[in-house]
Amino acid sequence: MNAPHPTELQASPHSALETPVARPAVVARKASVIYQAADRPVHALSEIDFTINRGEFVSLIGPSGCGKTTLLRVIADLEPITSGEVLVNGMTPSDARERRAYGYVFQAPALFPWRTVLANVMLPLQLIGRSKAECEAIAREQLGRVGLAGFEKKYPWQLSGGMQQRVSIARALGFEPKILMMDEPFGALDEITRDKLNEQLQQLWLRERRTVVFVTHSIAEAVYLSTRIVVMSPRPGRIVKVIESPLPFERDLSIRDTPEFTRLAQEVREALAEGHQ
Amino acid sequence: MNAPHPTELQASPHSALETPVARPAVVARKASVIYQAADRPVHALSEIDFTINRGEFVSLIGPSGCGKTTLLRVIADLEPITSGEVLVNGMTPSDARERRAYGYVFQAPALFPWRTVLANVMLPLQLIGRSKAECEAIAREQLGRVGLAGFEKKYPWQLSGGMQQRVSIARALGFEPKILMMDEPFGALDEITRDKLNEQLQQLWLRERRTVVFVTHSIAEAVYLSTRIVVMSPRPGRIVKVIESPLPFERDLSIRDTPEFTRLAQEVREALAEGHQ
Amino acid sequence: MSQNRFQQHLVPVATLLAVGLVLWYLLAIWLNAAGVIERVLAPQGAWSWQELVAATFSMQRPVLPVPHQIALDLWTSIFDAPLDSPRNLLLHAWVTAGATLTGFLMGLVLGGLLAVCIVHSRTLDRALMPWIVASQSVPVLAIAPIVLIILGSLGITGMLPKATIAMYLCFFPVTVAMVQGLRAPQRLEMELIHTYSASRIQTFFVLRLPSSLPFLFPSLRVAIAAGLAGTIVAELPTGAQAGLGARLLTGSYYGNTLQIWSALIMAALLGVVLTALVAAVEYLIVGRRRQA
Amino acid sequence: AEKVTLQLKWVPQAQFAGYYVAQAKGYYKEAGLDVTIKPGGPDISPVQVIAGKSADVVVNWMPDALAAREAGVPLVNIAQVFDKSGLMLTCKKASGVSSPKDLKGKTLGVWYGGNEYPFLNWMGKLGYKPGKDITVLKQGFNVDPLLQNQAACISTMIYNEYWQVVDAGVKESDLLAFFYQDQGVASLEDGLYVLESNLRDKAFVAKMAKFLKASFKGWNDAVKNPEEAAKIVVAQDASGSATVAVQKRQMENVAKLISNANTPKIGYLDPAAYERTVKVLMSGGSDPVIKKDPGKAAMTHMVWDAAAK
Amino acid sequence: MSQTKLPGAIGALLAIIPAGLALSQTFSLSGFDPVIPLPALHSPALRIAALQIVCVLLAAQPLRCLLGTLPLLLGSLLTGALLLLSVPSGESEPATAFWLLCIAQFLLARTSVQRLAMLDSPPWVATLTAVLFGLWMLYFWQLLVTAFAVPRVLLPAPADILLALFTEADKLGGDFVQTVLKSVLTGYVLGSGLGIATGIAIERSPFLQRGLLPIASLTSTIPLVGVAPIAVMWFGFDWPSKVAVVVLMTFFPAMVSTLAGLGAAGKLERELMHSYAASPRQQLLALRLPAAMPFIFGALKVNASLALIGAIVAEFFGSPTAGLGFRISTEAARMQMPLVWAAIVLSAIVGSALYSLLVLCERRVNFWHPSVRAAQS
Ligand SMILES: Nc1ncnc2c1ncn2[C@@H]1O[C@H](COP(=O)(O)OP(=O)(O)OP(=O)(O)O)[C@@H](O)[C@H]1O
Ligand SMILES: Nc1ncnc2c1ncn2[C@@H]1O[C@H](COP(=O)(O)OP(=O)(O)OP(=O)(O)O)[C@@H](O)[C@H]1O
Ligand SMILES: Cc1ncc(C[n+]2csc(CCO)c2C)c(N)n1
Ligand SMILES: [Mg+2]
Ligand SMILES: [Mg+2]
Repeated sequence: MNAPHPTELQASPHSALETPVARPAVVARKASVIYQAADRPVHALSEIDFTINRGEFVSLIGPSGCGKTTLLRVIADLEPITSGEVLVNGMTPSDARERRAYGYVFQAPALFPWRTVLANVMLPLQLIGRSKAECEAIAREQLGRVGLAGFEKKYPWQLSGGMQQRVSIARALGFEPKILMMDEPFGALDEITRDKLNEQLQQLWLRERRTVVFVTHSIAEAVYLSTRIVVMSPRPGRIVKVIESPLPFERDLSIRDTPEFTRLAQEVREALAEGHQ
Repeated sequence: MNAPHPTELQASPHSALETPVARPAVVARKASVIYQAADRPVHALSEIDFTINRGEFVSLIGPSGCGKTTLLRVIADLEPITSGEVLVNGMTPSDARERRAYGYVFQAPALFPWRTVLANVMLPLQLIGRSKAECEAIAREQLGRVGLAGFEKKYPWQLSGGMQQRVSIARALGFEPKILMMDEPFGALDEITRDKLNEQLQQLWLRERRTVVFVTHSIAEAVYLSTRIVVMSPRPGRIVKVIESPLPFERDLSIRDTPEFTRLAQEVREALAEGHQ
Repeated sequence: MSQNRFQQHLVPVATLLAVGLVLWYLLAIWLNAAGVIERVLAPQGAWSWQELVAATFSMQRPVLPVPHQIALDLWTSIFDAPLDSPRNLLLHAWVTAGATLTGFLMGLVLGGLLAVCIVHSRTLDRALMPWIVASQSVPVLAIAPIVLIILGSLGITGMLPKATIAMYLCFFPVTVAMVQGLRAPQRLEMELIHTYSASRIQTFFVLRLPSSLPFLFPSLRVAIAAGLAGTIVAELPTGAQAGLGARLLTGSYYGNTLQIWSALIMAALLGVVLTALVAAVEYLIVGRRRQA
Repeated sequence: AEKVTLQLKWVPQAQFAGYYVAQAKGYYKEAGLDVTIKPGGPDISPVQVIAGKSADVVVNWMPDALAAREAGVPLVNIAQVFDKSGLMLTCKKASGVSSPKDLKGKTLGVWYGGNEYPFLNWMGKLGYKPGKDITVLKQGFNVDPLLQNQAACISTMIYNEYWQVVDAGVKESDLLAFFYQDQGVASLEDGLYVLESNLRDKAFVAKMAKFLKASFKGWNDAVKNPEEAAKIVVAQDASGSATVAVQKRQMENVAKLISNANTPKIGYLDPAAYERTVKVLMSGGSDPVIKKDPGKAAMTHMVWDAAAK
Repeated sequence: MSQTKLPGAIGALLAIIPAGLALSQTFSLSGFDPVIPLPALHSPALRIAALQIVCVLLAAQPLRCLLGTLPLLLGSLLTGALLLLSVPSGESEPATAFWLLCIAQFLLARTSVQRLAMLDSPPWVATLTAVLFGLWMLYFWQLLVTAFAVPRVLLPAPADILLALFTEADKLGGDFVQTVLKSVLTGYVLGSGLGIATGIAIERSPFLQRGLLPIASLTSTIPLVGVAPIAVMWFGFDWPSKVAVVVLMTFFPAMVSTLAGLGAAGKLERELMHSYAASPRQQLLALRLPAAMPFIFGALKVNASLALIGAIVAEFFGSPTAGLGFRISTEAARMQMPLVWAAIVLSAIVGSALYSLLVLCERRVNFWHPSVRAAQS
């Protein structure tokens, strides 16, 4: 299924994708979620089947209300499934959570205003009982990676929205999660900041090769970042199409002007329109 | 400067653009705005010179903090200029405001939750003392135009974000402003809704030919909507380039796939990048 | 949904109340025992445990009356006397409620006016606001007698002095909430109205007032409860005139513990009724447009 | 009708029966008066009320009235209905008090608000300093401190609180009461006082004379018929807490304090008693209630004489 | 959007009318003749009126800084002081000139406060404005009480109260110890502490919460001061009964606010902690408690005044011979009104001080909260 890629090294986690038996990070089988709303039940997810392999960058895209967030929440054990099965690293989501498998980045930064930027990034590490010095070292490093060295002592409300979102990403990364879950992390930012963060996220993924599950509304963002794009449609939430990205792993923003990119984007747009009927 | 356009009728307000003496709606001469921030003054706008003619659709685009909002606010008399001169229809912005020259659409819909949709649209008309029946007739008409007939009795929070924004546009239009000011009106919406609203706005403008000053972060949006695109750059805020659109006035979304469109977008992107240095 | 919530709360509340009742009876035995032994049982000679318990439950002048005694007293003081007799507790509740509501309305007007002035005048905001906060540190409840006398010397008597005290306690939450509420409109909304070139008065009625309502109503509930406490305390020094405060006082004066307790329970009920009244008004005014 | 406002010292009870009887039986109306009787309460000071011009005449105790004179409110006694003192200190024998000497080291309940002067005087005479030799508590308006054994002794009136203690189940044989009268520190209680400046007004004096005459008639009736008086008083109690049985007993005890009832002398302030009270009040040791002898300025027989005619 | 007019200028100019009238009045009284009326210059009213007019002229100055406002401030205070000294004492009716001067003085006072309120910086000027406003209030209280010869047993003048504060300092000191230190503080700390602790304790028990919350919110509508007579009966006349009332009054607000605060942590934040598999204890310490602090401080502030009220009212029903409530009620009956008001002032000061202390603490603890940040900038 996965086309081997020239820039790929055998040793990298991504190599898993090339072996015949891919190591799945997330497996969903006939997973359904039905919300019991006041008047009638809402089929948020309907018999979803899919697999995310380790080291993949998977984007979920679809119109509002199609169940992207729900799917992410199910994987991260924030929402129970009504029927079917979801396995994360071979465990139930709940077990995976207990083993600190997840780093979750929400649309809003969700930083604690009473903690400095540094203390915010240290928080998950402190929770798992790492020593203070260790926490601090990791936090500083992660802040450096997202370009926020020097802002450690500031409070979240002293930063711009884009910077806050980067802190939230640093916090998720510092936790060294097996799976990074991102729910429209850049939705609230302006296009230019967003472009920058996209670029940084892409590089980060390239460096660390974590499994990333990414929710977005933006076709360009999905195409630019992902190795695989899952297009969803609403009522009931289901997967319309799964598109493998033929783009090289190493990308910069200029890739958006290539015909390959445009073709991929067009494919996604068509799949979206299809699901929209 | 203005290339005459084949689809253009002589009688339309837009014809003004073609006459040798264009009728300016907004004229700025060496307009500067300096904010006295806590530590040091911020040059939000630096000696801006430009003219907007009646019936034009002008987009302001530029990176965050370049002064787009400030410029809009200056025109709408929400912010005093530090030096220079701004004239609206030959008057000071303050006088123009008193004569109800402006319809302002903010990024957030800014609807009053205690008023129904209809009452929200009626609000500005009531303030200028129009009779109730008149207000209601106008409001209903405007709601129809933005495709919200039948939603009059609803409250804002019963509508989706896109619908709310359309109410806010209807409210601005019902006021029959000489100039419609829009500050990232679709910034908070998802891409699909945004596309739809872009289309509707374009048709609306085509029908009514009001002067529109439009702020956006999105290159595609700016190119799709405008007759002229003003690219700005920050620190201090100034105009980098003014780009005339060669696109026909009648457009639909498919125009975005034309090479003309792509070229124009590329031109804007380059101007932006240039200013960004 | 609300039906559901009601049921969710019913069981725990009932359980806790039941536990409370049992504890109450036990406490009554414990607290009343000494007095019962000294004044009721000992003079008669030997007594048994059952007699002790029975006596503590039916004491003339108990330290803690048991619930059924209070219930009985409430019943008789409501139903055994005509409504217009001073022996009827409902009459006293009515008198207190009247003064509370008058004071509440006065406080509402005063608080609202102050808030409007403060929001529109920088001078008052800076000069008056700190004193309004400080005013609440004056224990009006303790100076109620002085207020009564000063007002009396100005010819204001009857219900109004009590209502004045209630007003003093009511206006503060209203002012604070209204100031907050009248300033609640976001900059965006103010600017929107500005582009319509609306006058100050238009801005007030179209924007400020409606957006202050969600702040106002919770404060009204606080205010009316405070006003009730104020009225009751203002009724204490005047002694034996009508009102629940007077019942508390004369109950204490004549050593009628039961009367104190029934007056307290009645005051509690009145507090609930008055707050419910405010809630009802709130529902009428803003209820249907409240966000789901 | 001429308007008169009377401010009582305490809540409506048989202690003030005379006025209520005169009101109820129309004696005031007959005299051409329209009398308003304002009930008092624990924190209503008659002196303040009359100083605030909200009353024409007040019922007050003489120590309080004389102290008010010194504080700048010139009250004058125009009649003295109670010629004996009903104030006493009631102790539980169990607390180990058998004579005034035993009070040392004990906790004693005292009424404040102008009623503490006789007590302080007595302690001064015994040489006990409040706070050092004895613990004083500001007694509320009930007898709980004694019942709950929070105080060894409390202040009681012979016509009221004493019986509340008894009603609560404490046997009279377990109680010991010290009468202020017997301790030589008695002062004149419920008298009628007006502002000195008003007495210069002939019309006011005439009005007060009518008021006294009608009130005395009421008092005479009340003493003769306690049951009827009790009923009238109970009817006037807006709080609905007074009972006929209690008020009747109170009236019977009050009657004992009015030796001149049903004689022409009723309400006459005996100058000797007045001087005795003044002397007692001035002899408070380091902290006397009044420092200056008011002489005869604080009393007058002018109104009483006019009423007697 | 900003107006740039000089506040109070019109008021100040109006002041010239009464001041001028007063001036002409004193002239005519002293027999105006074409030669300079020398004796008139010695009339205090004349001097005050003249000074007031000078102040009006100072007020017309458009200087928008503290230094520019200072002359007006000092000038109006000076005329105020002179006016106070010239109040006709005792029996004689104040003259028309006096009332005119009072009106002029009022207008000047108003302008001085407005002028001070207009200044932007430094921050303590805001406090100064409030202080000046308070001073003028006291000033007119004093002026009117003296001019109308209000009996002291009804309403004493501020000067008498101030005097009583000093001369009776030891009595008031004892009252302070009795009421504030013994009753209020103990009860406040106990009641609020227990309330917060209970809130935290039952936070994890939905059953107890669902049972207690309706009951607790019910108690907020109950006039709890009513239990004072019972408390005195149960716990005696000394401070324990006051503590009991205070505990009862402060407990429920503290508990309800704590619970509300603990539940106020955002859904997002809670889910974040959940995704970290944080233990309940960790959730409490790292998220819920900090998020609850603004609510807890809200309750602490409300409780501060409730505690004072509770303790003082409970002293109505029996107390030792000290305490602010005792002082207020007994001295009122003794016609020592200056002392009564001194006690009231003392309790108001205590209340305000407690409140300010809490605000200061809140600023440090909740430095991150938008309301605190808004207040500081
Ligand atoms: N707690 C809930 N109760 C009832 N219905 C819900 C709940 N949460 C979500 N839904 C419904 O489930 C469907 C899927 O919601 P979800 O939030 O997953 O969509 P989404 O794809 O993330 O949308 P968006 O792009 O707007 O974030 C929607 O129709 C929504 O209304
Ligand atoms: N009230 C203010 N005080 C001080 N500085 C301000 C103020 N408002 C804006 N600025 C500064 O002025 C500059 C221009 O701001 P402006 O809001 O006009 O930018 P913008 O182009 O609208 O940005 P965005 O795309 O983020 O909305 C920015 O640097 C901003 O920080
Ligand atoms: C707080 C309080 N102060 C004074 C008295 C004394 N007092 C004034 S009139 C009167 C007659 C009542 O029987 C009594 C005893 C009291 N009882 N309670
Ligand atoms: Mg979502
Ligand atoms: Mg902007």
